[in-house]
Amino acid sequence: MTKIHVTTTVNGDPVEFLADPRETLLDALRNHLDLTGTKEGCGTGDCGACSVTVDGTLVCSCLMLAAEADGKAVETIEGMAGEELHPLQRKFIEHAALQCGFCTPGILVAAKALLERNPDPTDTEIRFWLAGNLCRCTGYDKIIRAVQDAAAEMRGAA
Amino acid sequence: MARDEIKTGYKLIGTRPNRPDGLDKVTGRARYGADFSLPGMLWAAVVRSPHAHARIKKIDMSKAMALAGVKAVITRADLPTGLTGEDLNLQDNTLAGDKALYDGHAVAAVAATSALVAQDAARLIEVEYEILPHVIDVDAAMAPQAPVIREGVADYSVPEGMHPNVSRYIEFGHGDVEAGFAAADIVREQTYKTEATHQGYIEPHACVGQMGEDGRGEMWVCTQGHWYIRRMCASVLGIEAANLRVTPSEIGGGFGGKTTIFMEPLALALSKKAGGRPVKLVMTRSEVLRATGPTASASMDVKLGMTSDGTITAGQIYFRMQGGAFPGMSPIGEALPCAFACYDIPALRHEAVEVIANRPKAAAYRAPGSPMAAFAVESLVDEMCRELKLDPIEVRLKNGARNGSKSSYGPVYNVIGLQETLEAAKAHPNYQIPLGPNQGRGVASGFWFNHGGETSVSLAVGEDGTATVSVGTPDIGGSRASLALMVAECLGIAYENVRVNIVETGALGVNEPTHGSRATFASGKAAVAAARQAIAEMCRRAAADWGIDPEAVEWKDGAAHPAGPNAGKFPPMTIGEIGAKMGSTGGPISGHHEVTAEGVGASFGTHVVDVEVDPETGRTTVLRYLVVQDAGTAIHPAYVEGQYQGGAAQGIGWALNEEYVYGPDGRLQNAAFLDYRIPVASDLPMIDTVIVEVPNPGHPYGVRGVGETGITPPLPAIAAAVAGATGARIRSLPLSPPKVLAAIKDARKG
Amino acid sequence: MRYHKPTSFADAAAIAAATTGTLRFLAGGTDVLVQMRAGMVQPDDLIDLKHIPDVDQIRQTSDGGWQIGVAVPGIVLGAHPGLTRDWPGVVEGMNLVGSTQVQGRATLAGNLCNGSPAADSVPGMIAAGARVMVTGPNGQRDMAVEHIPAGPGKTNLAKGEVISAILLPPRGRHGGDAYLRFIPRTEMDIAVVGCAISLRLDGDRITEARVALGAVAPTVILSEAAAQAIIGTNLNDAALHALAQAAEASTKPISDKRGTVEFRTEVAGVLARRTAKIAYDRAKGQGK
Amino acid sequence: MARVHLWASLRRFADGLDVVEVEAATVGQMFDALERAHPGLAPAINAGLSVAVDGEIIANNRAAPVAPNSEVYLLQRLKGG
Repeated sequence: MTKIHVTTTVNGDPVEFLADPRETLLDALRNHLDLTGTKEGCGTGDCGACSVTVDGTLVCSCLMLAAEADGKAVETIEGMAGEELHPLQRKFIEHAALQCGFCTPGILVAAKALLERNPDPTDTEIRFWLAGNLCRCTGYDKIIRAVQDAAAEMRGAA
Repeated sequence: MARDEIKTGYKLIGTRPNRPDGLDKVTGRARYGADFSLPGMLWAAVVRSPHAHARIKKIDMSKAMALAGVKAVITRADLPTGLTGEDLNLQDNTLAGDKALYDGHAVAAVAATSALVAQDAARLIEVEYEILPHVIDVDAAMAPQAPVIREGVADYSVPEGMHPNVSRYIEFGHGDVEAGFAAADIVREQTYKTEATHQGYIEPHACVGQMGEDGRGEMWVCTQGHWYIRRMCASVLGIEAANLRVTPSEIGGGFGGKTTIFMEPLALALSKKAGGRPVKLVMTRSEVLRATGPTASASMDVKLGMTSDGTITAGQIYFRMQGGAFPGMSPIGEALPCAFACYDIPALRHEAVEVIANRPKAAAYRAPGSPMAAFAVESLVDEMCRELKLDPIEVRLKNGARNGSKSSYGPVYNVIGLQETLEAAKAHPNYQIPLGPNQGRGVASGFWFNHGGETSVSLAVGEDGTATVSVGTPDIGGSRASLALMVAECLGIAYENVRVNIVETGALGVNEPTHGSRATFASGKAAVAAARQAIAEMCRRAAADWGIDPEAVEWKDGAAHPAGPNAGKFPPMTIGEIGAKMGSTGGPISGHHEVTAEGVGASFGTHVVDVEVDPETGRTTVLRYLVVQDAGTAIHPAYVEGQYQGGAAQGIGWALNEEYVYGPDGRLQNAAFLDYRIPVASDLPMIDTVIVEVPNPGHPYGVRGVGETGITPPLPAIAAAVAGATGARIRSLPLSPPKVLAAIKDARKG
Repeated sequence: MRYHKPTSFADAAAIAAATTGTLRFLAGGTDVLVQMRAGMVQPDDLIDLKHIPDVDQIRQTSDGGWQIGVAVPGIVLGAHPGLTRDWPGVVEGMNLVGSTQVQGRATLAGNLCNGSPAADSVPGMIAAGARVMVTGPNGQRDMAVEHIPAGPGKTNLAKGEVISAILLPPRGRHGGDAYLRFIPRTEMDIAVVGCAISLRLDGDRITEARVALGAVAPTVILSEAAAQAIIGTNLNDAALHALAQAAEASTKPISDKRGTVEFRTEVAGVLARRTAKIAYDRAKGQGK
Repeated sequence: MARVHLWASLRRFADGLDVVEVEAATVGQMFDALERAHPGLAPAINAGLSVAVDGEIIANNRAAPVAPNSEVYLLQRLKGG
């Protein structure tokens, strides 16, 4: 089967890889680029564990072909922390907002996208924004609190 | 049995430090089942039956074998024969034999050079089926006309004359039930049903397996218990346990569903057939829902007698449960003793049958059996409270089990906290908030035994006075943090100076999985014992250095001290000083503890929920939710709260929307998160928690397990709240909007 | 599978017309990739429309209507002030499709061409009187949105034809629209029943109305009877009652894993009443 | 003699008795004595049982002590999710 040459930027780094036309961006991140922080929980866009941003837009990487990422800028969980953790990452640890941690990368990527659009969301806004990120461990309570606390800190820092 | 004296005034226990694995988990570095790869690795795919019950007449693999990149194809013919009992059941479930027993049952597997090639090859495997009659519903499966799914499933317990699909039978009780009912002012009897639900962990099952032609193998796998994986894979494949080394990955949720094998032997068998190349096998979500263990579905008759002042005089239950196409998988043995565990009732009769049906082999799910039992019993208690206009908490306080009560299933409760949870719920502001139109409040209590189990822990003191703890219970919800807290408390060192590792099967004695709410209890108990062993050795080293008797040395604040003025005057010798010199004072210092842990403390909780029901659509909104539960001692309160909240959320899902939906063809219709509807963030309110602490005398720090009880009360509590909001009592779960709307209309008709 | 990236609709139509195997167009991909993943469809040719100029654009037409590109995702639609002001019902329907993540990809055109009777964006478009531009091997034509779906998973587009733009009419004065759906959870579900209503007022009186019902028949229903039940009224209780009855009567639902015939029928009436009130209030509020 | 209480559906393997008296100093000896007295109980014992000895649950320990006057209840083997 003919593979497609894809040139893209991931977490600021230029990358190239060959993708089967049927492979998703998620497949490419995990299997071609060794970026396994992005998770597959369903493969059908129902769980959000594979959340990444593409040119700044939050998407499920399982619902996008690798070939479609050509020329785009992709950001994954691996690119979220600089020298220091992003406030969301720190607050998730402090608030015990994760148990098994499998949904955590997707939720952090999604929450970061929310706070970039809306620095002061209500609990309800956070809950609906994150409705596509399933968590089976926490009941979401501590996740919402962690996002609020991170948002407050980021507003203060701004 | 010797009891540890319960201490209070801890330095570290009860604090909320950051979990040691947090950094890896927020940065994407934590490695889960599917995140591991090896050089030369192949990818596997599984061919699954599209039929609920079918004879496998022929499997043609020729087209698949001819596809470029395909390295191995296996069917049941590639597995050893002659297995019996549960080993045979495990093998039958790993790959179907003569018959496919449920929609999704594995029939063949293929390994190839990429995931896509493996999937293409799987589609090229042609299976010829003869479709057989099937049965799905628990009551239908034991009806006279039900098709016999498998012969000979009944074990010793099944009395003669029952349907061949009946596989187990239990009956027990105490007291004179008929006299109890005669003494009651009202006696009520109802039938309740719950549908099968899935644990719904977000991480699909995944493993990498490698096995050479010599039958030696390795596996990397997401599991709650890697020794179970080792034993079961060895049995299914006919190899020796010692020849399989299993390393657990980080685990993306389990809730009981990852305490057994489903597809792991396939990776090993494919690897062996492919010349020893490692094989990665990752389930899709659809495979997880179709072919891994959901919980049982249940049909339950309950009868209770109550006097007008709310005293329960007698109870009787008859439960019917199916746990899939294999015997022994439904939790009847747990559901029955859980059913009345919250009560002290003079006369009780429990009876249950297990039946097999054309559904996937059930696995444990958080407090197995207890949620269904609670739905039946607590719902009827609530119905009778409403009929008699009695407060549901007062009735539970009056009848509830307390210290010294003889439990419904035999033992006497030693020190338990049910009454304390009821008092805390009654006093909580949530119980006083006035309700608006179409709103209702529900209360229910729940129980779980908790479990000890086989446990092996090792602890080593480092040259710098830090400690490494090796445990065999995979960390699902923060147990590394709680174990580190307990060990640090015991050694008198900083939390950050204790590292807890989950180690592979070669590094410790056999450990049971992280199940039964046992990780913090049993691994904790063993870790503390190992730490005390190390402390004793460190005291000996100090004594030798000081030239005094080891008995004259005591350990406190992370250092050896002379035990008193008579012991001599020596400055304290810290763990760091002892560790630095240990090479010249006798060698490495470590502690081990191996035990089948006893002394579990029973767990009780009480929940209060307020809901609002849209009377025009039957949709239920959870307005507020309160979990009160006895933790014994909350080692890391944030993760105790997390267990309470997570359990409640799963119970809410079970109550409102989660269910296995089968078509008339016996195929699962909702094998995706789209239609298997677990709660999403916008479905839930904040979940309030109250941690009651009635320390368990069977644990050095008073720990009870906290993981399971929380899923139990939501089922009846929400049904009670919906009844309060609508006047309609619904006795089957889930409380899906069509069902609620129909019940509201029926209630209006009177 | 061959992956095509044409740069014009004419080229896309030519590729589509020439293929003999299974063909899918790729806009947002949120349905196609799921179907591929489930093995429901294994396309031989996949035509990605996103490299065609202006497919990601929303622009106002000379008559005051709107032309929406086939690759405009829900999140862009929802953030467009003009469109949200004119056709809030269309936008809220689209914005109910899937999660925030799905909104980053899913499109009106894709939601329509997927052919689901439960598609959340379709009732709103039909109520609004939306049309689509269709490019085929023989050139362009335009069709009413309600004529696109042919049944579950099927459209009335001919071989080689592709939707090349969505056209919303000018809102005009004193108009309002709304969409409501019923799902068991608060998010992430497929509609069990959906209802969109667009109406226009003269003072308090409804002069025009279109009522579209989703998930209650093999295709989205445009109910003339339901519209007539409220035209000429000020949406008083009697009108709402008549609307609900007409909506219920126009449904032809099935029982499935998401709902029963009885439930869908009854909730169609409930949603029609609730949707009409919102559309009415929006029409009243417009121009304030 | 320790008094071992059988659950109701075990009684048909023990000549209808609901309590069997056995001479045993440990849980393991108690199981062995039960099986000797009533061989029909062997499948149940081999399937794995937990017991409550004088109110205390012994999930899985053959060495746990049984006193001459102990009240022992047989229980299904307990585990969890």
